[in-house]
Amino acid sequence: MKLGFSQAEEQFRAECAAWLQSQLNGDFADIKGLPGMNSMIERRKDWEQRLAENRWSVIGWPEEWGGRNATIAQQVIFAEEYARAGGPNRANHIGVELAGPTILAFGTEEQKAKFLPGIANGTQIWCQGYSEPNAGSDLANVRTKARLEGDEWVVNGQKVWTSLAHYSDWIFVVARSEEGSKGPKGLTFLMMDMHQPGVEVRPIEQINGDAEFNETFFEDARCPADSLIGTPGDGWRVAMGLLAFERGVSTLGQQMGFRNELDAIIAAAKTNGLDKDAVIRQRIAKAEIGLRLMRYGALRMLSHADSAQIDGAALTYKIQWATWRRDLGELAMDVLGQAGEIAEGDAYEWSALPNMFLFGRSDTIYGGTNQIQRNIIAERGLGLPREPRGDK
Amino acid sequence: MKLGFSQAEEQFRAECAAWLQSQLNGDFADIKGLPGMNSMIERRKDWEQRLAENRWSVIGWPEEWGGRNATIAQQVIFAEEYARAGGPNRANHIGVELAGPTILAFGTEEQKAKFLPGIANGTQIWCQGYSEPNAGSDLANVRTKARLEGDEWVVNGQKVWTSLAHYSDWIFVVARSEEGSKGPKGLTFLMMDMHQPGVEVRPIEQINGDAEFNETFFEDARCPADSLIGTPGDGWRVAMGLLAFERGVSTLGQQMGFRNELDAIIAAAKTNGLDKDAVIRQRIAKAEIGLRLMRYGALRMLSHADSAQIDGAALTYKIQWATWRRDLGELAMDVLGQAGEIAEGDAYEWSALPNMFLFGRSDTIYGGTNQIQRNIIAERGLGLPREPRGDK
Amino acid sequence: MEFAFTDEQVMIAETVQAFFKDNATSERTRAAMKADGIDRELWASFCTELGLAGVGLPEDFGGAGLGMVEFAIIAEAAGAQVAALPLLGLATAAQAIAAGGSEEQKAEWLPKLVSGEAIAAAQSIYGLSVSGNTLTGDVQFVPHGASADVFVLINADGAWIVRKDAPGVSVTTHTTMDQTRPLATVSLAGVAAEPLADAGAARDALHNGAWICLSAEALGGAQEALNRTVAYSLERVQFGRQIGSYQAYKHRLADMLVDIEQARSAVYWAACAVDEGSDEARLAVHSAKSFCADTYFMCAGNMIQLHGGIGFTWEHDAHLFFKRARSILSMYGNGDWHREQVAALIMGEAA
Amino acid sequence: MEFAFTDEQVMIAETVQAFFKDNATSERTRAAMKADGIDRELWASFCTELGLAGVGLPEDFGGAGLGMVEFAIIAEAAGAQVAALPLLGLATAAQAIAAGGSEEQKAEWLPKLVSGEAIAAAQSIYGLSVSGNTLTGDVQFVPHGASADVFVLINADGAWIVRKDAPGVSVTTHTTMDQTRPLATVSLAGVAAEPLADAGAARDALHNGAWICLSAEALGGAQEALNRTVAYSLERVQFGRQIGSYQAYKHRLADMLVDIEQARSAVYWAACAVDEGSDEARLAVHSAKSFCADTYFMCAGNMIQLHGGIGFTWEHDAHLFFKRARSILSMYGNGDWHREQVAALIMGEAA
Repeated sequence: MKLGFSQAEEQFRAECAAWLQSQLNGDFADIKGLPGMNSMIERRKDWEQRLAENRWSVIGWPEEWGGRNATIAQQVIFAEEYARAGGPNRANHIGVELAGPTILAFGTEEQKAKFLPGIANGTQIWCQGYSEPNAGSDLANVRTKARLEGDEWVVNGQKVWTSLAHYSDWIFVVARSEEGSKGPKGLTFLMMDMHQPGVEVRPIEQINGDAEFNETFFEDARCPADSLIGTPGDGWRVAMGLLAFERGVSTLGQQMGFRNELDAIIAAAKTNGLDKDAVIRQRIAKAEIGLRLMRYGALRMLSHADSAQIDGAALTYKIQWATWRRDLGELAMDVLGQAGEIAEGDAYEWSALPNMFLFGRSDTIYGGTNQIQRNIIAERGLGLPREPRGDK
Repeated sequence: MKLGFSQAEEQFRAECAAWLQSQLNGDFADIKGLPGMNSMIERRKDWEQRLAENRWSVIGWPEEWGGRNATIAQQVIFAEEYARAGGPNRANHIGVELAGPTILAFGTEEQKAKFLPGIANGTQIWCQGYSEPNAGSDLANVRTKARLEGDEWVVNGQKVWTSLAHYSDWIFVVARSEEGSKGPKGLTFLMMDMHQPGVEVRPIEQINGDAEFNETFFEDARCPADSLIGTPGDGWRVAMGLLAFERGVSTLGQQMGFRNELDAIIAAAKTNGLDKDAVIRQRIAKAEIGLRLMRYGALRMLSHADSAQIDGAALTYKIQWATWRRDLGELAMDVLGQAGEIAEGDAYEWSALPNMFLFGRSDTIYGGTNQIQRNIIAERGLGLPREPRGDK
Repeated sequence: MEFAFTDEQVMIAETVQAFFKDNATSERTRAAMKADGIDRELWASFCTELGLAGVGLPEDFGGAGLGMVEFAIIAEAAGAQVAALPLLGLATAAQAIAAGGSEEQKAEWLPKLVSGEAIAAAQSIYGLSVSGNTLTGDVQFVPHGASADVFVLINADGAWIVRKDAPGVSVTTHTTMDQTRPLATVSLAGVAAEPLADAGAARDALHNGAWICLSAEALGGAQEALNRTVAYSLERVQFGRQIGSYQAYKHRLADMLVDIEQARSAVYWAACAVDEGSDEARLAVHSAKSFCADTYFMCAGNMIQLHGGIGFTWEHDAHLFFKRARSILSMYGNGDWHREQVAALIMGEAA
Repeated sequence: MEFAFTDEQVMIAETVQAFFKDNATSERTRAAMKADGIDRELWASFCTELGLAGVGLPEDFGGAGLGMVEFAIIAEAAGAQVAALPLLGLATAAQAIAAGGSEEQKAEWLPKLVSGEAIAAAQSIYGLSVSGNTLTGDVQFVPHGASADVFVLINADGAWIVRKDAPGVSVTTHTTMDQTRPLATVSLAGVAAEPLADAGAARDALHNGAWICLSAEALGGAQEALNRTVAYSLERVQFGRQIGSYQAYKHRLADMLVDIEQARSAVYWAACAVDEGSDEARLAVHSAKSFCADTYFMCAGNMIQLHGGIGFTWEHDAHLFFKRARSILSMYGNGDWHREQVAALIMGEAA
């Protein structure tokens, strides 16, 4: 057991850092440190292309598909250095982290050839269509329908919380293909072109005034019959496999963002004198401790990533960071005081800390609410009885 | 709406105070401020007698049974003044607050004549037999059996958490009198003499080293056929009616004890300098606020006591004070530091604050755990669906 | 022992609850949020038709008499709908003028404030440069400051009335997180302010009014956040069950009620204590402000959480509650500060 | 990236977990609680048969080498059974002697401590009267102080060895809430103490040892409190259902695991950081002590609560966990103090 990385890994880190810094202080200085998911999308696509040209866009993938076969440690290191260098949010993170790995694992050779290059080089941006208005926590309660008409699937229904849909080229959709089926049975996993008349995207404005999420409506939207992954009716297995790809390698990069947020709070406290307030100091210390434990929890989890064993650190990680960040938002506002409630300009647009406070309320909801997380921890981690469904 | 009491009520307060102080600074000075439920029981019985002689033992009861027909406000005032004067814990509080009111409400004239005088004057101490090893939160899951043999009930089974049983003369027992019945049906409410061979009491030692609770075993214990309240099989209704007698008039007296505990913590902080610690000051302030809100919550609840409406203040009061006091115990220990972990003498016996810390852990359990309280609040107070039983 | 509403108080409560429920609709509030955070039509009906703007103010000057208990009943009902109204100005500035103003000052301002003809705002100005009655500097975070016609400003040495149209006054409005009560900066360039006759009385009235008003708003908002979440929990089905049937969900709602009931005790304890001139008044107002603000924030946060995804959309009203709750936390002293006052009251001097 | 146990560490963990589970039974611990809080037979087997008392101590003096990670593995396993052992003395006094003692001091004490022949205890003596190497005054709250043969005492200026049988030393034992580790007062009347050669190294080793040992005990205790409560929740039926099927109950257990996993990261971060001489070591030990102590207390409190009535009886073991947890909270600096150290490390000087 040891804290750090091996010498070879540190060498890899130096290589990542050097390249990223040269780019983000050079050709891509304009998008260095860019916040949010919405702005400068064309430049961020250019950036994906530049990453791909240098085999940095999908380093965990096999070399034949543009990757480097990178180890988990290397992926962690790249994520850290990417964050440290001020890399902008990856425009195609759903393609890179979810769609691509799913196609790699379950797709046909034709599908790989068709989709993977565009994912790797950012020319094809992806979004995901899981949640529906009546399938929030209950993901399997899908009502969007797909029927095969000749050599095409015809899709009707509505997805919600489709982040990035407004600039995506492709969407993967879990749809009910067997009339009358319920829950996880009878679903099919389809890959659909967003650029067609049957697909309409409407942004959902959030409490911070921004709109990162969308509703996506399908009205006789179509895709070729071979656009499915797996077999018809088998979509749930594919979708669940896909969720499993979120192995947390991006976690340590994400934590660097948290680090910046906490540092900004400390700086604000030093400016307004609250750094001398014993109660605030306790809360800052708790936040610092929580952040450090997040790092070492992630390292424990990733050090075990190849083990089949259910890992407590992995099971608890989501609720841990989401709760930590929600609390950090409250601390930020308490430190800023009323100044934090005033926007910088005339628009309802927020600087980093108040925005984090507002947006942070969603951290404990999306990707499985804290309540769902606790069910999962209790049932899978502790072997407690499952919560009964009401419709069984 | 007003904070205080009427002039007439204040006059009654003065009368209570004068009498109580004269006694507790006079003949009964030896038991003034006596903590716990176990010590000096004979003197505390004498004290009950003195209270009764002056019609102060059961002031809410009708005059014919030794009471004063006191209003709720007067009962509150008496409880406050009793606590303020340092009155010892009432040896017969179960008789006075639970058994007596039940007999008054549901008993026959013979039963009233037989039992009420002894309750009022403390010559007959009562305890209650509700809980059983498998009926903790699930009070209706009674297994103790009663069968009618000739002109006697014969009782077999085990009760637990029977506080005061070790010096009680009488116990009321909820027993299953209908073979094969389940849950709240088929139970009978019996009043039994503790002084008989079929009744055995074993003290339960608690985590503070003291033993206020007992297990009570019934092995062919007997009582006359007419020792029941209500009718056979109707015991659950009687028992639930009995619980409803806990109207909280003793609440404000209990709060005076809490006040003393908080004052002792403040005094300890002033002694060891933690009164200058900003974090401790926040916690003391929170405790103070909580205590004040408990007082005004109780006054709201009691001001409404005649209303049929479900009162939020009444529903939430138990969890409020129990949680407050558990937190107070933690604050006490944090203020005392390691000194609080050292007993005064050689025995495992604790001074007031550490004892409160230890014993306070039971406050959130007995009389309905915090979990049960939250069910009740959600179901009765908010109209949420009931928690399903597993055996229905 | 009558720590319960009188029949008259029950009647006032029913009237104002119905009034705000019917009129302070989400649609109207959102329209006000796009403007200056005041639903002027609502304010006009409140002042003139309902005639309740004068509650807690002397009848001689157009007020309705009564006291802070009745004011709290109104603020609770307004807060329950997150109504976009300058009620806080009545609680602070008007109370300060009524308590510390000369007869002339009262006669000039109170009738206008009660009728809704003028809007008032108040703030403390510790740190500002004060020379005699000439004030210079920026007064920050003035609630509804951009809409106010008159300001009451206090510091440890005095209390003043400043008209918005006085020479040297300029006001900058700010886009504020809680758009139902935007904050403004009032800049004073050597403004000749009008001193209130009894600065101490004005200061106490302003503080008590602010803290009771915010506490009562918080109570109303917290209760309504609970009510709406309970209603949603009975409607929304996940995994084939009403989400309100999940015990963890139920318990969280129960915890909200536990704190709300305490907040209710706190608000009316504080209001009664001030009305009765009780020794406990200072303890009560600090207790109420800190406890109620925390309760509201907890309940509004739970409202979002327990609504799931829809709860953090702009379209749903949960964020109105949440942002109002957040603003109350900081306004006129945050929780730590109020609790420190409580500690000082019961333990002696500040740490 | 190898922040996971090596195969050797896994083996040590399995060995000590089995050892304490089999031997540190409730019955034996309760017998020790009636005596001086040490199960001497257990201590003897641990030191001699298992041979693990030397973990983290130099091989030259009878130690087993290895480091604080391995020590933490042992303390975690001992803490899981609330074993009545003077392990903390090894973590503090023996570590201090190893780090700051002269060769002679090490040669004299370490072999005896490793073999179990002698028991050690340590405490800081800020506020005591120190004149050269002559110590006078009462050393309070010495863990297992009444059973110790040797004390290591430190303050800002020095570090000393004091033998129990030295002239002027007298020890008063106290009935202590946690009877598995009674506190004693060691009274020094002009005692000629033996200075450790490198006081700074001794002080750091003592503190790091104390904080890591207590953190690891807390981790083990918290995990075991969770395990036993989970087991009970599957056995106990109320209202016709396993109580572990109630969602509120499940969620509370889940919350325990969330904190325990963080505590686990904290313990091994701190132990690694000390072993590796990392820059993060001070931050890590303060983080670990405060976080793990809080986690244990929360879990042990929940253990009582979730067992219902039986949980607060003397007969049930829950109170052993609860009292150990409570004692760890205060021992060698409470949570507020450790967090203040963290704040000072990241923000600069103390408030």
